[in-house]
Amino acid sequence: MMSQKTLVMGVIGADVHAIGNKILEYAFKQAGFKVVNLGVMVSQEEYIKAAIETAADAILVSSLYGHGEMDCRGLREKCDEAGLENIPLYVGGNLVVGKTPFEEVEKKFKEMGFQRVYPPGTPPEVTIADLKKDLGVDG
Amino acid sequence: MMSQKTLVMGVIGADVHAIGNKILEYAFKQAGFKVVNLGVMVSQEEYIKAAIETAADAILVSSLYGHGEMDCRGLREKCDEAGLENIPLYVGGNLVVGKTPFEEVEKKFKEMGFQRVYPPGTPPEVTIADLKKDLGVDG
Amino acid sequence: MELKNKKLDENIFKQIQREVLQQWPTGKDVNFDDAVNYHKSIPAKKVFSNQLKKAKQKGDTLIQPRAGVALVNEHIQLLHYLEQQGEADLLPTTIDSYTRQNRYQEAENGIIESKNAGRSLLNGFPAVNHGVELCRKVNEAVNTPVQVRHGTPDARLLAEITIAGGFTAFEGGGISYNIPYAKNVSLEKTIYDWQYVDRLIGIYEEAGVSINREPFGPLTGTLVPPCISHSVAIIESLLAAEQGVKNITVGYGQCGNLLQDVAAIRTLELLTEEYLEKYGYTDIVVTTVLHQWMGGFPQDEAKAFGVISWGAAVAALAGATKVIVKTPREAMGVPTKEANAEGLKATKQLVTMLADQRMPLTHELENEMNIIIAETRSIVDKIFELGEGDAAVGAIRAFEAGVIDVPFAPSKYNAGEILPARDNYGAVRLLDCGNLPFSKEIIDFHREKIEERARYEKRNVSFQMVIDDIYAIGKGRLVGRPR
Amino acid sequence: MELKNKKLDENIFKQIQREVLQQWPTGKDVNFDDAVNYHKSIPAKKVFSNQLKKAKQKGDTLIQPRAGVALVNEHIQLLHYLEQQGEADLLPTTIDSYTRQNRYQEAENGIIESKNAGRSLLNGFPAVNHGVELCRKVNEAVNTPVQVRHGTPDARLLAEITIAGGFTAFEGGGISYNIPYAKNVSLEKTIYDWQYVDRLIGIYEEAGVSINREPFGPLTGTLVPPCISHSVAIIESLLAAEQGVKNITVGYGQCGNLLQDVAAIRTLELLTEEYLEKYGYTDIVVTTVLHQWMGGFPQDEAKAFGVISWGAAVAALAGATKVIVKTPREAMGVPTKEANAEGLKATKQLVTMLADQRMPLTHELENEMNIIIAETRSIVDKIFELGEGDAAVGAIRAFEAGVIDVPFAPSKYNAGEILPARDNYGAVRLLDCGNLPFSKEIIDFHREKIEERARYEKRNVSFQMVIDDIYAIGKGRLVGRPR
Ligand code: B12
Ligand code: B12
Repeated sequence: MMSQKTLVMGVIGADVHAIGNKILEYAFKQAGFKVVNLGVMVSQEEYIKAAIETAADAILVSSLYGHGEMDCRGLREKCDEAGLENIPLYVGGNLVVGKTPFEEVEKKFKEMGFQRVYPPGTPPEVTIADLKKDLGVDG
Repeated sequence: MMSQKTLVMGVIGADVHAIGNKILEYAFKQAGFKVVNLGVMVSQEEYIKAAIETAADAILVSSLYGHGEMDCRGLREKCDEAGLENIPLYVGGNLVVGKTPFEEVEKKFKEMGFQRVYPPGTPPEVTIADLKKDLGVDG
Repeated sequence: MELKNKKLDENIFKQIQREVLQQWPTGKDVNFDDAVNYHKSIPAKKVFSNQLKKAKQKGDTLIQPRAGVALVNEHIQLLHYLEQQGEADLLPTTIDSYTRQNRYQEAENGIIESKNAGRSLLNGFPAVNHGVELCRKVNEAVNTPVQVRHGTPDARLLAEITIAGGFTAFEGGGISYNIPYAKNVSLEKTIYDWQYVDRLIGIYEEAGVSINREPFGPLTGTLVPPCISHSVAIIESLLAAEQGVKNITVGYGQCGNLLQDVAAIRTLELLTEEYLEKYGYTDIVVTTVLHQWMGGFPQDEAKAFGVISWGAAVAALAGATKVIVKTPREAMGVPTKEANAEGLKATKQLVTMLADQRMPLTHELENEMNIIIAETRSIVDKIFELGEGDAAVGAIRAFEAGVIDVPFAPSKYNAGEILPARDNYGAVRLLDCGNLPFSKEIIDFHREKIEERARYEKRNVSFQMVIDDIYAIGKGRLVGRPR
Repeated sequence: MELKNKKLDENIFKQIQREVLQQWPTGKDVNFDDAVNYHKSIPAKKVFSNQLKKAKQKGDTLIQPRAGVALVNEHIQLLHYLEQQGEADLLPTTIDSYTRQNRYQEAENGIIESKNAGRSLLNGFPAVNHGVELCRKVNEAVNTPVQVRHGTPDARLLAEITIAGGFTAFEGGGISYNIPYAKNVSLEKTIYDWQYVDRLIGIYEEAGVSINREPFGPLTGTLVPPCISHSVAIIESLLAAEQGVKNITVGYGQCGNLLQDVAAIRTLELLTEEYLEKYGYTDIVVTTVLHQWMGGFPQDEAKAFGVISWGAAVAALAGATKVIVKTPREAMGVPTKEANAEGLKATKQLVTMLADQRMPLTHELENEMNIIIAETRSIVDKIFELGEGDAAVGAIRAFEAGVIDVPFAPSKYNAGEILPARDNYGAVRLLDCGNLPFSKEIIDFHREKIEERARYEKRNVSFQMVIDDIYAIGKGRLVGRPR
């Protein structure tokens, strides 16, 4: 039996896209994770508070609506200040306004301190595999 | 009343696209021209023979199927040899295989001795206006 | 305040108006009399209500994109392009998400950052920040009626500024711009705030200026059964009509099954007119809009063209008054103007090509219509029952009770107990009817439809079906068959 | 020679074969026994007959492009791309126009010029010039069945070489590859030459190798009423069956009116099976193909996507076994492989998305089917009458008499007396029935349909309607309304 890892997840900013969030929650639970789903319209502070309270192993940020770039700025730094220096940050969805080559988007978000950045349409299986690897869970 | 001008027209080579040909014939007749329509699959010799026999004022060549470049080569020279040095040659349709910028196509066919070259989708009105201008018919 | 579906009292309206116009500095430039004069100078062909009424009479299907960028000149260029290259019959101005949340300061930052970056960092046009004059500049730059499209729970300031700014149509509603677009805002609050918007438009109507109002039909855009969106559309139409709105477009998001979609558009018009009539609003012009597929799109642009074209075909065959058009870039991000125009042109080709064809009223179509009618009547009548005859009160109690319930909605004021899934032919049915006030007959109908599919797919009825259906169109199917 | 619909005598066949194989040097490489062995080694999933039979059983609609370029490696690249990026279920090899006219020397020049120019100067793949081995190379390079598509009045050598070259399907017929594709070639000659092709395939069948045969459905692709193309399809099926062909796909070019198109595909299958049965051919597998709109296309690519998608939707709703796909570049010229794949992907999206929906058999659909059935039976039965029971003789006499007549055909062996035009709903009707052997009832039906349109358009019935209809789709309409 694997030790259960805890994920904090939610959709950042003023973003209300709820469908992917519900599906991801379902998929992560099926894959054996403990999931703290903050739903949509989550502020940076809410992620951090939940991560501390639940001693989470990773924070998964979704942004679909195009303001991801502005909404995600500073999250890494705030985590570090709150003592979450080692917590991995994942981000996925439609991260910027418009269709930008994914390499640029990835670079931008990695510079902002996200470990993993996912393009639109990434199936849950991919993230689950990455999570298991990164968090040392054997699949 | 305008003096009636005679046009020889047809679709060159092994090309059987008949619809545009039938419509052009109808449109040219409506516009007051005398039309000698050779139909589809017309050889260079047939155009020349018909133009001489009917003392035509212009030859209108259609090519739709993509082999126009090969089929039209030498027509100008053959006309000149047959004593039709002054007869204007018009060509239109889908003149080459594939989608080539029309300027290139036009250049190529003008070099081959065609006075006027028309892109796909040219409505009959345009050609009729040009014909009237070129043949000195007042519209 | 005690919420009732009653025309807002003039004094209360005035009092709220003073507060609203102070929410952001641009509010002070709103002047009603000047706005009325301004509207009266707008040529008829640029007035939304007009064009829709004409299209309805002639049986035309008009096409309209979604579009909005941060800066005024870029936005004008965008609209020009959609009008000229895209052959749009109606234009939009889509508002950015910060404005929708009344976060005008963040919108202001977005404007500044966009100016610096040389590209729009906002996902729409921040009309409040730009103010009345610049809105008029936008409207004057084009030859086509322009609608404000957004998703704003509290749209009072936005309405004041954009209508004074010359826009002739305004999307939204107290339910349809809350439940899919908010998390923590109560329905009391949004219905009340939208009574204000509707009353504002009613006052314009009384001054001789007709502004088109469109409840947002597709809701969450994802497997919403027609009876749910129809019920919301009817209630919002009644609420709007009470405040004096006279020109209403009710909407529906394409589900994908031809018969169900045609039945939905036809019953939507029928039922809305019926209920308006029944409750005494007899002089309302009702038109319909079909939204091309509102759920997740295929990433591939050619495939997206297929989805777009199918929506266009259905709009024409159903006889919708207008169709809201998606773009081949839908799955990727806010489209370029070129991509937007492409979606429009594919749609234009089909609505004009199929203009002379309508889906014949067959036995199957009638059955489908009868189901939708029966379902919708159960819900709407129950709302009135719960509200003791008041649509506003009833709506709030109905959402509490799950008597009306929107699938996958983010709002905590939505019960979220129903589960939709496709039947074996792709029509959206209910795998779980939750607390919808359906007769046993209707509940059995849904169960049987889903079980028919389960038998065909040789699996049990389960949530996995729903997930498969959500991903299906992105993967080229309508029904999410097991792999 | 006296033409009869009778199985070709073995000796005569052999004698012709010797001549045919000498028409071009590559003919000498054809070896029947070797070819049979070769075919037997082809995996089932690469065999056309197989895949069609399976699709028919499962109710799938397969998608197939048109494509061919001058040089072998480029052609292989093209097919690879269409298979992998375009998700084609079936592949084509479209033959160039010189080969179609048996002008192998000009085709040879085209190959050389193409090599020099670094781009294809031929509008298709010159399979005869390339010969058996290179054809096999093409077939071996892909994982999907490949059909020879052409338009060749005398396709005997082409058939010998391509079938020995491993292609598993062959398009065409003595009528359908003459009347729209030739000017001066008699029907006696082409029917006779196609009896040879069909017999060749019959001989392969007898050796256990099933080659699919597909009469060319759309004819001139322009306002061809279903009864005309159905009659040709049925006669060619009978001619093919007599020579031993067992796997036949009958085709129809989309006209644009949903009901008429669905009715056409359904009756095509029905009637073909009925007549084959009636004349004693009881073991033939009949499948159907819908050709997406075959007339003039819009120049704009997004609009072309609309037209393509509508064809895809109709194929699915009608339940055609396969659909031949156009490309967004149709109006411009032979498409790039990318454009070709785009047409395929839009089509794939729709045929899979609509896989679970069929147009219900309604009263209106039944009426439309009954009209097509009555019209087609009048023509086909009259053909048998004129031929004193012989379909081949009857066909020739029928064309002479205008009893069957293809609109806008270039052939002088076609009467060219009928004039098609659209009715007020876009269905193709007859403005002039020429000499078609129709009952007064049917003739009146057509007249009334056209007059209904004329009244609506407030103009007289005239040839201008036909011209307007020909241009219509290119201009975004189906019915060519007066400007
Ligand atoms: C449905 C939908 C809506 C619904 C949402 C209903 C609701 N409350 O959920 C409605 C209609 C309300 C809506 C509104 C808006 N939308 Co919207 N919407 C969509 C649409 C069509 C589908 C989204 C969806 O549900 N997909 C299905 C789910 C299963 O997939 P998903 O959301 O992509 O999530 C998956 C993956 O992305 C991934 N993933 C997501 N997050 C993360 C995070 C991590 C860490 C990982 C590993 C993976 C991951 O896994 C998920 C599950 O598989 C998309 C376009 C599309 N994708 O086709 C646009 C889209 C997201 N919307 C967009 C926009 C702009 C808006 C609006 C601003 C304006 C508008 N167009 O009306 C408003 C915004 C409102 C707001 N404040 O947020 C844009 C975003 C543009 C951009 N980024 O450039 C899109 C891309 C459409 C477009 N091309 O313009 N929308
Ligand atoms: C219908 C059609 C057919 C029918 C023709 C029936 C018949 N016998 O007439 C059939 C199915 C038989 C057919 C066959 C083929 N076709 Co074809 N066909 C078409 C199609 C779809 C429409 C043509 C048409 O009737 N248009 C309507 C008329 C009114 O317009 P038009 O022909 O363009 O003519 C107008 C103008 O061009 C202009 N014009 C024409 N000539 C001239 C001359 C002058 C002087 C002037 C001023 C103007 C002018 O005025 C005309 C009237 O408005 C076109 C694509 C398209 N345009 O959408 C392809 C197209 C022409 N065909 C094409 C090809 C390749 C073929 C085939 C080789 C292979 C195939 N795809 O099956 C064979 C060739 C057979 C042969 N030997 O010729 C290609 C040509 C490619 C290229 N040039 O790069 C096209 C463009 C399709 C494509 N994109 O691949 N075809």
